[in-house]
Amino acid sequence: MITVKTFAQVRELSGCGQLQVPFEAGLDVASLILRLQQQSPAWHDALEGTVLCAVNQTLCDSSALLNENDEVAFFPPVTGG
Amino acid sequence: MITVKTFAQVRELSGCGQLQVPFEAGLDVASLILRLQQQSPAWHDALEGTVLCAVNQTLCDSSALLNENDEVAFFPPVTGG
Amino acid sequence: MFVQVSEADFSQQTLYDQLLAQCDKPAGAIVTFTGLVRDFNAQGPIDGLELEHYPGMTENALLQLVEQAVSRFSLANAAAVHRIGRLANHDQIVWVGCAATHRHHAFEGACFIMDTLKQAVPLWKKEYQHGAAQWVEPKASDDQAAMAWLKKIQ
Amino acid sequence: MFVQVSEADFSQQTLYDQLLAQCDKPAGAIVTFTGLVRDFNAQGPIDGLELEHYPGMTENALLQLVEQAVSRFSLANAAAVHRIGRLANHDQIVWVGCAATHRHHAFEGACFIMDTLKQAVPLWKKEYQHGAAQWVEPKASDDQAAMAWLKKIQ
Repeated sequence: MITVKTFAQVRELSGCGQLQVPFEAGLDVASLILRLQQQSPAWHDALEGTVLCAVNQTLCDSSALLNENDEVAFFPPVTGG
Repeated sequence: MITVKTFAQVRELSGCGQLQVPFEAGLDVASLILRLQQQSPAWHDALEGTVLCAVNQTLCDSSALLNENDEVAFFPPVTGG
Repeated sequence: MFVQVSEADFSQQTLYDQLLAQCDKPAGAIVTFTGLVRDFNAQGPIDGLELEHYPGMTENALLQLVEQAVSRFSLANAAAVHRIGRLANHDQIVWVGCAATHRHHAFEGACFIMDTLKQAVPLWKKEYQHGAAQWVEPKASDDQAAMAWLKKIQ
Repeated sequence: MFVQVSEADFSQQTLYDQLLAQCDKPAGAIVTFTGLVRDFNAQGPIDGLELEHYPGMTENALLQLVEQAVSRFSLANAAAVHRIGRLANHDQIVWVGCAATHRHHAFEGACFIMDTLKQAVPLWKKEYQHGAAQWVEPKASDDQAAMAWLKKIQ
Protein backbone atom coordinates (compact mmCIF):
# COMPACT_ATOMS: atom_id res chain seq x y z
CA MET A 1 0.00 0.00 0.00
CA ILE A 2 0.93 3.65 -0.52
CA THR A 3 0.14 6.13 2.26
CA VAL A 4 -1.07 9.46 0.89
CA LYS A 5 -1.00 12.53 3.14
CA THR A 6 -2.26 16.03 2.39
CA PHE A 7 -1.71 19.38 4.05
CA ALA A 8 -3.13 22.92 4.09
CA GLN A 9 -5.31 23.79 1.06
CA VAL A 10 -4.85 20.33 -0.47
CA ARG A 11 -6.16 18.73 2.73
CA GLU A 12 -9.11 21.12 2.94
CA LEU A 13 -10.08 20.82 -0.75
CA SER A 14 -9.78 17.02 -0.86
CA GLY A 15 -11.59 16.67 2.46
CA CYS A 16 -9.11 13.94 3.37
CA GLY A 17 -5.87 14.23 5.36
CA GLN A 18 -4.65 10.69 4.91
CA LEU A 19 -5.60 7.57 2.93
CA GLN A 20 -4.15 4.29 1.71
CA VAL A 21 -4.08 3.39 -1.98
CA PRO A 22 -2.99 0.01 -3.39
CA PHE A 23 0.52 -0.17 -4.80
CA GLU A 24 1.12 -1.48 -8.30
CA ALA A 25 4.43 -1.97 -10.10
CA GLY A 26 5.50 1.03 -12.21
CA LEU A 27 3.35 3.52 -10.31
CA ASP A 28 4.82 7.02 -10.40
CA VAL A 29 3.68 10.27 -8.80
CA ALA A 30 1.99 11.50 -11.99
CA SER A 31 -0.19 8.40 -12.32
CA LEU A 32 -1.02 8.47 -8.60
CA ILE A 33 -2.23 12.07 -9.03
CA LEU A 34 -4.33 11.02 -12.04
CA ARG A 35 -5.83 8.11 -10.11
CA LEU A 36 -6.76 10.36 -7.16
CA GLN A 37 -8.18 13.08 -9.41
CA GLN A 38 -10.51 10.51 -11.07
CA GLN A 39 -11.79 9.52 -7.66
CA SER A 40 -13.90 12.66 -7.03
CA PRO A 41 -14.32 16.31 -8.04
CA ALA A 42 -12.92 17.24 -4.61
CA TRP A 43 -9.68 15.36 -5.28
CA HIS A 44 -9.60 16.76 -8.80
CA ASP A 45 -9.67 20.33 -7.49
CA ALA A 46 -7.28 19.59 -4.62
CA LEU A 47 -4.51 18.45 -6.96
CA GLU A 48 -4.97 21.14 -9.62
CA GLY A 49 -2.55 24.07 -9.93
CA THR A 50 0.74 24.35 -8.09
CA VAL A 51 0.93 21.37 -5.77
CA LEU A 52 4.23 20.12 -4.34
CA CYS A 53 4.92 16.45 -3.71
CA ALA A 54 7.17 14.73 -1.18
CA VAL A 55 7.96 11.02 -1.31
CA ASN A 56 9.11 9.66 2.05
CA GLN A 57 9.48 13.28 3.20
CA THR A 58 11.75 14.37 0.34
CA LEU A 59 10.52 16.82 -2.31
CA CYS A 60 10.10 15.03 -5.67
CA ASP A 61 8.75 15.87 -9.09
CA SER A 62 5.90 14.00 -10.74
CA SER A 63 8.15 11.56 -12.59
CA ALA A 64 9.33 9.93 -9.33
CA LEU A 65 8.69 6.18 -9.24
CA LEU A 66 6.97 4.80 -6.14
CA ASN A 67 7.64 1.68 -4.11
CA GLU A 68 5.47 -0.45 -1.85
CA ASN A 69 4.93 1.26 1.56
CA ASP A 70 6.03 4.69 0.32
CA GLU A 71 4.59 7.79 2.02
CA VAL A 72 3.49 10.37 -0.55
CA ALA A 73 2.46 13.87 0.54
CA PHE A 74 0.75 16.61 -1.49
CA PHE A 75 0.73 20.21 -0.36
CA PRO A 76 0.79 23.83 -1.63
CA PRO A 77 3.96 25.97 -1.78
CA VAL A 78 5.15 26.54 1.80
CA THR A 79 4.72 29.78 3.74
CA GLY A 80 6.62 29.33 7.01
CA GLY A 81 9.27 31.57 8.50
CA MET B 1 43.83 76.93 24.33
CA ILE B 2 43.56 73.71 22.34
CA THR B 3 43.14 70.44 24.26
CA VAL B 4 45.12 67.59 22.67
CA LYS B 5 44.23 63.99 23.56
CA THR B 6 45.97 60.81 22.48
CA PHE B 7 44.96 57.15 22.56
CA ALA B 8 46.44 53.67 22.20
CA GLN B 9 49.87 53.59 20.47
CA VAL B 10 49.92 57.40 20.05
CA ARG B 11 49.42 57.82 23.80
CA GLU B 12 52.10 55.24 24.62
CA LEU B 13 54.68 56.59 22.14
CA SER B 14 54.19 60.24 23.06
CA GLY B 15 54.15 59.41 26.76
CA CYS B 16 51.33 61.92 27.18
CA GLY B 17 47.58 61.29 27.18
CA GLN B 18 46.44 64.90 27.32
CA LEU B 19 47.96 68.40 27.08
CA GLN B 20 47.03 72.03 26.38
CA VAL B 21 48.63 74.00 23.59
CA PRO B 22 48.10 77.73 22.92
CA PHE B 23 45.67 78.59 20.15
CA GLU B 24 46.72 80.95 17.38
CA ALA B 25 44.64 82.25 14.47
CA GLY B 26 44.93 80.13 11.29
CA LEU B 27 46.10 77.01 13.13
CA ASP B 28 45.12 73.82 11.29
CA VAL B 29 45.62 70.14 12.17
CA ALA B 30 48.72 69.82 9.95
CA SER B 31 50.53 72.68 11.65
CA LEU B 32 49.48 71.41 15.10
CA ILE B 33 51.05 68.04 14.24
CA LEU B 34 54.25 69.79 13.08
CA ARG B 35 54.43 71.83 16.25
CA LEU B 36 54.00 68.72 18.45
CA GLN B 37 56.54 66.73 16.43
CA GLN B 38 59.15 69.46 16.94
CA GLN B 39 58.60 69.27 20.66
CA SER B 40 60.39 65.92 21.22
CA PRO B 41 61.54 62.73 19.50
CA ALA B 42 58.75 60.91 21.38
CA TRP B 43 56.06 63.17 19.85
CA HIS B 44 57.78 62.91 16.49
CA ASP B 45 57.49 59.12 16.52
CA ALA B 46 53.99 59.13 17.98
CA LEU B 47 52.57 61.17 15.07
CA GLU B 48 54.46 59.37 12.28
CA GLY B 49 52.72 56.88 9.98
CA THR B 50 48.96 56.34 9.87
CA VAL B 51 47.46 58.49 12.59
CA LEU B 52 43.81 59.50 12.60
CA CYS B 53 42.60 62.84 13.90
CA ALA B 54 39.28 63.87 15.45
CA VAL B 55 38.36 67.50 16.09
CA ASN B 56 35.65 67.87 18.73
CA GLN B 57 35.05 64.12 18.42
CA THR B 58 34.51 64.14 14.65
CA LEU B 59 37.04 62.52 12.30
CA CYS B 60 38.87 65.19 10.24
CA ASP B 61 41.74 65.33 7.81
CA SER B 62 44.88 67.38 8.39
CA SER B 63 43.61 70.45 6.53
CA ALA B 64 40.89 71.08 9.15
CA LEU B 65 41.11 74.58 10.66
CA LEU B 66 41.04 74.81 14.46
CA ASN B 67 39.24 77.21 16.78
CA GLU B 68 39.89 78.35 20.33
CA ASN B 69 38.87 75.65 22.87
CA ASP B 70 38.78 72.84 20.30
CA GLU B 71 39.48 69.28 21.44
CA VAL B 72 41.86 67.52 19.05
CA ALA B 73 42.51 63.79 19.37
CA PHE B 74 45.21 61.69 17.69
CA PHE B 75 44.98 57.90 17.53
CA PRO B 76 45.80 54.89 15.33
CA PRO B 77 43.26 53.14 13.06
CA VAL B 78 40.57 51.62 15.26
CA THR B 79 40.28 47.91 16.08
CA GLY B 80 37.02 47.48 18.02
CA GLY B 81 34.16 45.11 17.30
CA MET C 1 23.24 21.54 15.61
CA PHE C 2 19.65 21.39 16.79
CA VAL C 3 16.15 22.02 15.52
CA GLN C 4 12.86 22.35 17.40
CA VAL C 5 9.30 22.34 16.11
CA SER C 6 6.87 23.01 18.92
CA GLU C 7 3.76 24.88 20.03
CA ALA C 8 5.67 26.22 23.02
CA ASP C 9 7.25 29.68 23.08
CA PHE C 10 11.04 29.92 23.25
CA SER C 11 13.56 31.98 25.22
CA GLN C 12 16.21 34.05 23.42
CA GLN C 13 18.73 33.47 26.19
CA THR C 14 18.19 29.70 26.39
CA LEU C 15 18.55 29.20 22.63
CA TYR C 16 21.60 31.48 22.46
CA ASP C 17 23.27 29.61 25.34
CA GLN C 18 22.49 26.22 23.78
CA LEU C 19 23.90 27.29 20.40
CA LEU C 20 27.11 28.52 21.99
CA ALA C 21 27.56 25.54 24.33
CA GLN C 22 27.46 23.08 21.42
CA CYS C 23 29.97 24.80 19.11
CA ASP C 24 32.47 22.34 17.67
CA LYS C 25 35.16 25.02 17.31
CA PRO C 26 35.74 28.40 18.99
CA ALA C 27 33.16 30.95 17.81
CA GLY C 28 33.88 34.67 17.69
CA ALA C 29 30.64 35.74 16.00
CA ILE C 30 27.02 34.79 16.67
CA VAL C 31 24.10 35.98 14.53
CA THR C 32 20.49 35.31 15.50
CA PHE C 33 17.32 35.94 13.54
CA THR C 34 13.90 36.10 15.18
CA GLY C 35 10.62 36.35 13.29
CA LEU C 36 7.45 37.68 14.95
CA VAL C 37 3.81 37.36 13.88
CA ARG C 38 2.84 40.53 12.00
CA ASP C 39 -0.37 42.34 12.96
CA PHE C 40 -1.39 43.23 9.39
CA ASN C 41 -1.46 41.97 5.83
CA ALA C 42 -2.29 43.64 2.48
CA GLN C 43 -6.01 43.59 3.43
CA GLY C 44 -5.58 45.26 6.82
CA PRO C 45 -5.15 44.23 10.45
CA ILE C 46 -5.07 40.51 11.26
CA ASP C 47 -5.79 38.66 14.48
CA GLY C 48 -2.95 36.15 14.71
CA LEU C 49 -2.43 33.01 12.68
CA GLU C 50 -2.42 29.24 12.72
CA LEU C 51 0.56 27.22 11.52
CA GLU C 52 0.07 23.77 10.01
CA HIS C 53 3.07 21.53 9.36
CA TYR C 54 4.06 18.07 8.15
CA PRO C 55 5.19 16.28 11.33
CA GLY C 56 8.49 14.54 10.80
CA MET C 57 9.34 16.15 7.48
CA THR C 58 9.40 19.63 9.07
CA GLU C 59 12.10 18.59 11.53
CA ASN C 60 14.08 16.73 8.83
CA ALA C 61 13.90 19.62 6.37
CA LEU C 62 15.02 22.13 9.04
CA LEU C 63 17.92 19.89 10.04
CA GLN C 64 18.99 19.55 6.41
CA LEU C 65 19.08 23.34 6.00
CA VAL C 66 21.05 23.73 9.22
CA GLU C 67 23.56 21.09 8.09
CA GLN C 68 23.89 22.72 4.67
CA ALA C 69 24.55 26.10 6.30
CA VAL C 70 27.23 24.67 8.60
CA SER C 71 29.08 23.02 5.74
CA ARG C 72 28.60 25.80 3.18
CA PHE C 73 29.70 28.66 5.47
CA SER C 74 32.15 26.77 7.74
CA LEU C 75 30.02 27.49 10.80
CA ALA C 76 30.93 26.39 14.32
CA ASN C 77 27.23 25.66 14.94
CA ALA C 78 23.74 26.46 13.68
CA ALA C 79 20.18 25.88 14.89
CA ALA C 80 16.60 26.54 13.83
CA VAL C 81 13.41 26.67 15.89
CA HIS C 82 9.87 27.03 14.49
CA ARG C 83 6.58 27.24 16.32
CA ILE C 84 3.34 25.66 15.09
CA GLY C 85 -0.33 25.92 16.07
CA ARG C 86 -2.27 29.06 17.02
CA LEU C 87 -0.16 32.19 17.48
CA ALA C 88 -1.18 35.72 18.48
CA ASN C 89 0.01 38.97 16.87
CA HIS C 90 3.62 39.78 17.84
CA ASP C 91 4.30 36.23 19.13
CA GLN C 92 7.70 34.75 18.37
CA ILE C 93 7.37 32.36 15.44
CA VAL C 94 10.86 31.43 14.22
CA TRP C 95 14.44 31.61 15.52
CA VAL C 96 17.68 30.88 13.68
CA GLY C 97 21.17 31.08 15.19
CA CYS C 98 24.58 30.73 13.54
CA ALA C 99 28.00 30.77 15.22
CA ALA C 100 31.21 31.19 13.24
CA THR C 101 34.82 32.28 13.42
CA HIS C 102 34.21 35.10 10.91
CA ARG C 103 31.26 37.44 11.25
CA HIS C 104 30.25 37.50 7.58
CA HIS C 105 29.90 33.70 7.61
CA ALA C 106 27.53 33.92 10.58
CA PHE C 107 25.44 36.58 8.78
CA GLU C 108 25.34 34.59 5.55
CA GLY C 109 24.47 31.34 7.33
CA ALA C 110 21.47 32.85 9.14
CA CYS C 111 20.26 34.62 5.99
CA PHE C 112 20.64 31.40 3.96
CA ILE C 113 18.62 29.34 6.47
CA MET C 114 15.80 31.90 6.56
CA ASP C 115 15.66 32.31 2.77
CA THR C 116 15.63 28.58 2.05
CA LEU C 117 13.30 27.77 4.98
CA LYS C 118 10.67 29.87 3.23
CA GLN C 119 10.78 27.53 0.25
CA ALA C 120 11.77 24.08 1.48
CA VAL C 121 10.23 23.48 4.93
CA PRO C 122 6.62 22.18 5.00
CA LEU C 123 4.91 24.87 7.06
CA TRP C 124 1.76 26.76 6.11
CA LYS C 125 0.31 29.93 7.63
CA LYS C 126 -3.39 30.70 7.90
CA GLU C 127 -4.19 34.27 8.95
CA TYR C 128 -7.25 35.21 10.99
CA GLN C 129 -9.04 38.32 9.76
CA HIS C 130 -12.61 39.52 10.45
CA GLY C 131 -13.42 36.19 12.10
CA ALA C 132 -12.39 34.12 9.05
CA ALA C 133 -9.09 32.39 8.33
CA GLN C 134 -7.29 32.53 5.01
CA TRP C 135 -4.21 30.66 3.78
CA VAL C 136 -1.23 32.91 3.16
CA GLU C 137 0.04 33.03 -0.44
CA PRO C 138 3.79 32.54 -0.99
CA LYS C 139 5.63 35.77 -1.86
CA ALA C 140 7.52 36.05 -5.14
CA SER C 141 10.30 37.91 -3.30
CA ASP C 142 10.76 34.89 -1.02
CA ASP C 143 11.11 32.59 -4.04
CA GLN C 144 13.70 34.91 -5.54
CA ALA C 145 15.70 35.09 -2.30
CA ALA C 146 15.83 31.28 -2.09
CA MET C 147 16.72 30.93 -5.77
CA ALA C 148 19.59 33.41 -5.38
CA TRP C 149 21.40 30.99 -3.03
CA LEU C 150 21.20 28.25 -5.65
CA LYS C 151 22.87 30.49 -8.20
CA LYS C 152 25.75 31.65 -5.99
CA ILE C 153 28.97 29.73 -6.53
CA GLN C 154 29.58 27.57 -3.48
CA MET D 1 17.74 53.57 19.57
CA PHE D 2 20.33 53.06 22.29
CA VAL D 3 24.04 52.58 22.72
CA GLN D 4 26.05 51.43 25.74
CA VAL D 5 29.79 51.55 26.36
CA SER D 6 30.63 49.85 29.63
CA GLU D 7 32.98 47.49 31.44
CA ALA D 8 29.98 45.45 32.59
CA ASP D 9 28.86 42.27 30.85
CA PHE D 10 25.47 42.30 29.10
CA SER D 11 22.49 39.94 28.89
CA GLN D 12 21.19 38.76 25.50
CA GLN D 13 17.62 38.64 26.78
CA THR D 14 17.71 42.11 28.36
CA LEU D 15 19.13 43.79 25.24
CA TYR D 16 16.72 41.92 22.94
CA ASP D 17 13.75 42.93 25.09
CA GLN D 18 14.89 46.56 25.22
CA LEU D 19 15.35 46.71 21.43
CA LEU D 20 11.88 45.30 20.85
CA ALA D 21 10.14 47.45 23.47
CA GLN D 22 11.42 50.66 21.88
CA CYS D 23 10.45 49.95 18.25
CA ASP D 24 8.75 52.92 16.62
CA LYS D 25 6.76 50.70 14.23
CA PRO D 26 5.74 47.02 14.32
CA ALA D 27 8.77 44.77 13.78
CA GLY D 28 8.48 41.34 12.20
CA ALA D 29 12.22 40.58 12.01
CA ILE D 30 15.00 41.00 14.57
CA VAL D 31 18.66 40.28 13.84
CA THR D 32 21.31 40.34 16.55
CA PHE D 33 25.06 40.09 16.26
CA THR D 34 27.30 39.16 19.19
CA GLY D 35 31.10 39.24 19.12
CA LEU D 36 33.17 37.21 21.58
CA VAL D 37 36.85 37.53 22.54
CA ARG D 38 38.84 35.02 20.49
CA ASP D 39 41.34 32.75 22.24
CA PHE D 40 44.01 32.92 19.52
CA ASN D 41 45.66 35.20 16.97
CA ALA D 42 48.11 34.58 14.10
CA GLN D 43 50.92 34.04 16.67
CA GLY D 44 49.05 31.45 18.76
CA PRO D 45 46.88 31.36 21.87
CA ILE D 46 46.13 34.63 23.64
CA ASP D 47 45.08 35.35 27.19
CA GLY D 48 42.29 37.89 26.83
CA LEU D 49 42.55 41.53 25.86
CA GLU D 50 42.21 45.09 27.04
CA LEU D 51 40.00 47.62 25.25
CA GLU D 52 40.90 51.31 25.29
CA HIS D 53 38.40 53.89 24.02
CA TYR D 54 37.83 57.61 23.60
CA PRO D 55 35.19 58.43 26.23
CA GLY D 56 32.39 60.52 24.76
CA MET D 57 33.37 60.06 21.13
CA THR D 58 32.84 56.28 21.33
CA GLU D 59 29.22 56.73 22.40
CA ASN D 60 28.62 59.48 19.81
CA ALA D 61 30.18 57.48 16.98
CA LEU D 62 28.13 54.38 17.88
CA LEU D 63 24.94 56.43 18.02
CA GLN D 64 25.70 57.95 14.62
CA LEU D 65 26.11 54.49 13.07
CA VAL D 66 22.89 53.29 14.67
CA GLU D 67 21.03 56.35 13.35
CA GLN D 68 22.49 55.87 9.88
CA ALA D 69 21.40 52.22 9.87
CA VAL D 70 17.84 53.09 10.93
CA SER D 71 17.46 55.68 8.19
CA ARG D 72 19.32 53.77 5.45
CA PHE D 73 17.48 50.45 5.96
CA SER D 74 14.11 51.75 7.24
CA LEU D 75 14.57 49.96 10.55
CA ALA D 76 12.02 50.00 13.37
CA ASN D 77 14.90 50.19 15.85
CA ALA D 78 18.62 49.55 16.24
CA ALA D 79 21.12 49.43 19.09
CA ALA D 80 24.81 48.86 19.73
CA VAL D 81 26.64 47.85 22.91
CA HIS D 82 30.42 47.64 23.32
CA ARG D 83 32.46 46.60 26.32
CA ILE D 84 35.76 48.23 27.34
CA GLY D 85 38.52 47.38 29.81
CA ARG D 86 40.02 43.96 30.57
CA LEU D 87 38.19 41.01 28.96
CA ALA D 88 38.90 37.28 29.20
CA ASN D 89 38.88 34.79 26.32
CA HIS D 90 35.30 34.02 25.15
CA ASP D 91 33.83 37.04 26.97
CA GLN D 92 31.10 38.96 25.19
CA ILE D 93 32.59 42.11 23.66
CA VAL D 94 30.04 43.64 21.28
CA TRP D 95 26.29 43.34 20.60
CA VAL D 96 24.28 44.87 17.76
CA GLY D 97 20.53 44.49 17.29
CA CYS D 98 18.29 45.60 14.40
CA ALA D 99 14.50 45.32 14.16
CA ALA D 100 12.66 45.79 10.86
CA THR D 101 9.52 44.99 8.95
CA HIS D 102 11.47 43.04 6.32
CA ARG D 103 14.08 40.46 7.29
CA HIS D 104 16.71 41.46 4.72
CA HIS D 105 16.69 45.03 6.07
CA ALA D 106 17.38 43.72 9.58
CA PHE D 107 20.27 41.57 8.29
CA GLU D 108 21.74 44.46 6.28
CA GLY D 109 21.40 46.91 9.15
CA ALA D 110 23.28 44.69 11.61
CA CYS D 111 25.98 43.88 9.05
CA PHE D 112 26.37 47.60 8.18
CA ILE D 113 26.76 48.63 11.84
CA MET D 114 29.40 45.94 12.48
CA ASP D 115 31.36 46.69 9.29
CA THR D 116 31.42 50.45 9.86
CA LEU D 117 32.01 50.14 13.63
CA LYS D 118 35.31 48.47 12.81
CA GLN D 119 36.45 51.61 11.00
CA ALA D 120 34.73 54.57 12.61
CA VAL D 121 34.38 53.97 16.36
CA PRO D 122 37.41 54.90 18.52
CA LEU D 123 38.14 51.58 20.23
CA TRP D 124 41.51 49.82 20.36
CA LYS D 125 42.31 46.24 21.34
CA LYS D 126 45.48 45.10 23.07
CA GLU D 127 45.96 41.33 23.23
CA TYR D 128 47.75 39.56 26.08
CA GLN D 129 50.15 36.85 24.95
CA HIS D 130 53.02 35.19 26.86
CA GLY D 131 52.70 37.79 29.62
CA ALA D 132 53.08 40.76 27.25
CA ALA D 133 50.40 42.90 25.64
CA GLN D 134 50.41 43.95 21.99
CA TRP D 135 48.16 46.35 20.08
CA VAL D 136 46.01 44.65 17.46
CA GLU D 137 46.62 45.73 13.87
CA PRO D 138 43.57 46.66 11.77
CA LYS D 139 42.64 44.01 9.19
CA ALA D 140 42.58 44.91 5.50
CA SER D 141 39.40 42.79 5.12
CA ASP D 142 37.67 45.01 7.71
CA ASP D 143 38.63 48.13 5.74
CA GLN D 144 37.25 46.62 2.56
CA ALA D 145 33.98 45.61 4.23
CA ALA D 146 33.46 49.17 5.51
CA MET D 147 34.40 50.70 2.15
CA ALA D 148 31.89 48.45 0.36
CA TRP D 149 29.00 50.18 2.18
CA LEU D 150 30.22 53.57 0.94
CA LYS D 151 30.15 52.36 -2.64
CA LYS D 152 26.67 50.82 -2.56
CA ILE D 153 23.97 53.06 -3.97
CA GLN D 154 21.78 54.20 -1.12
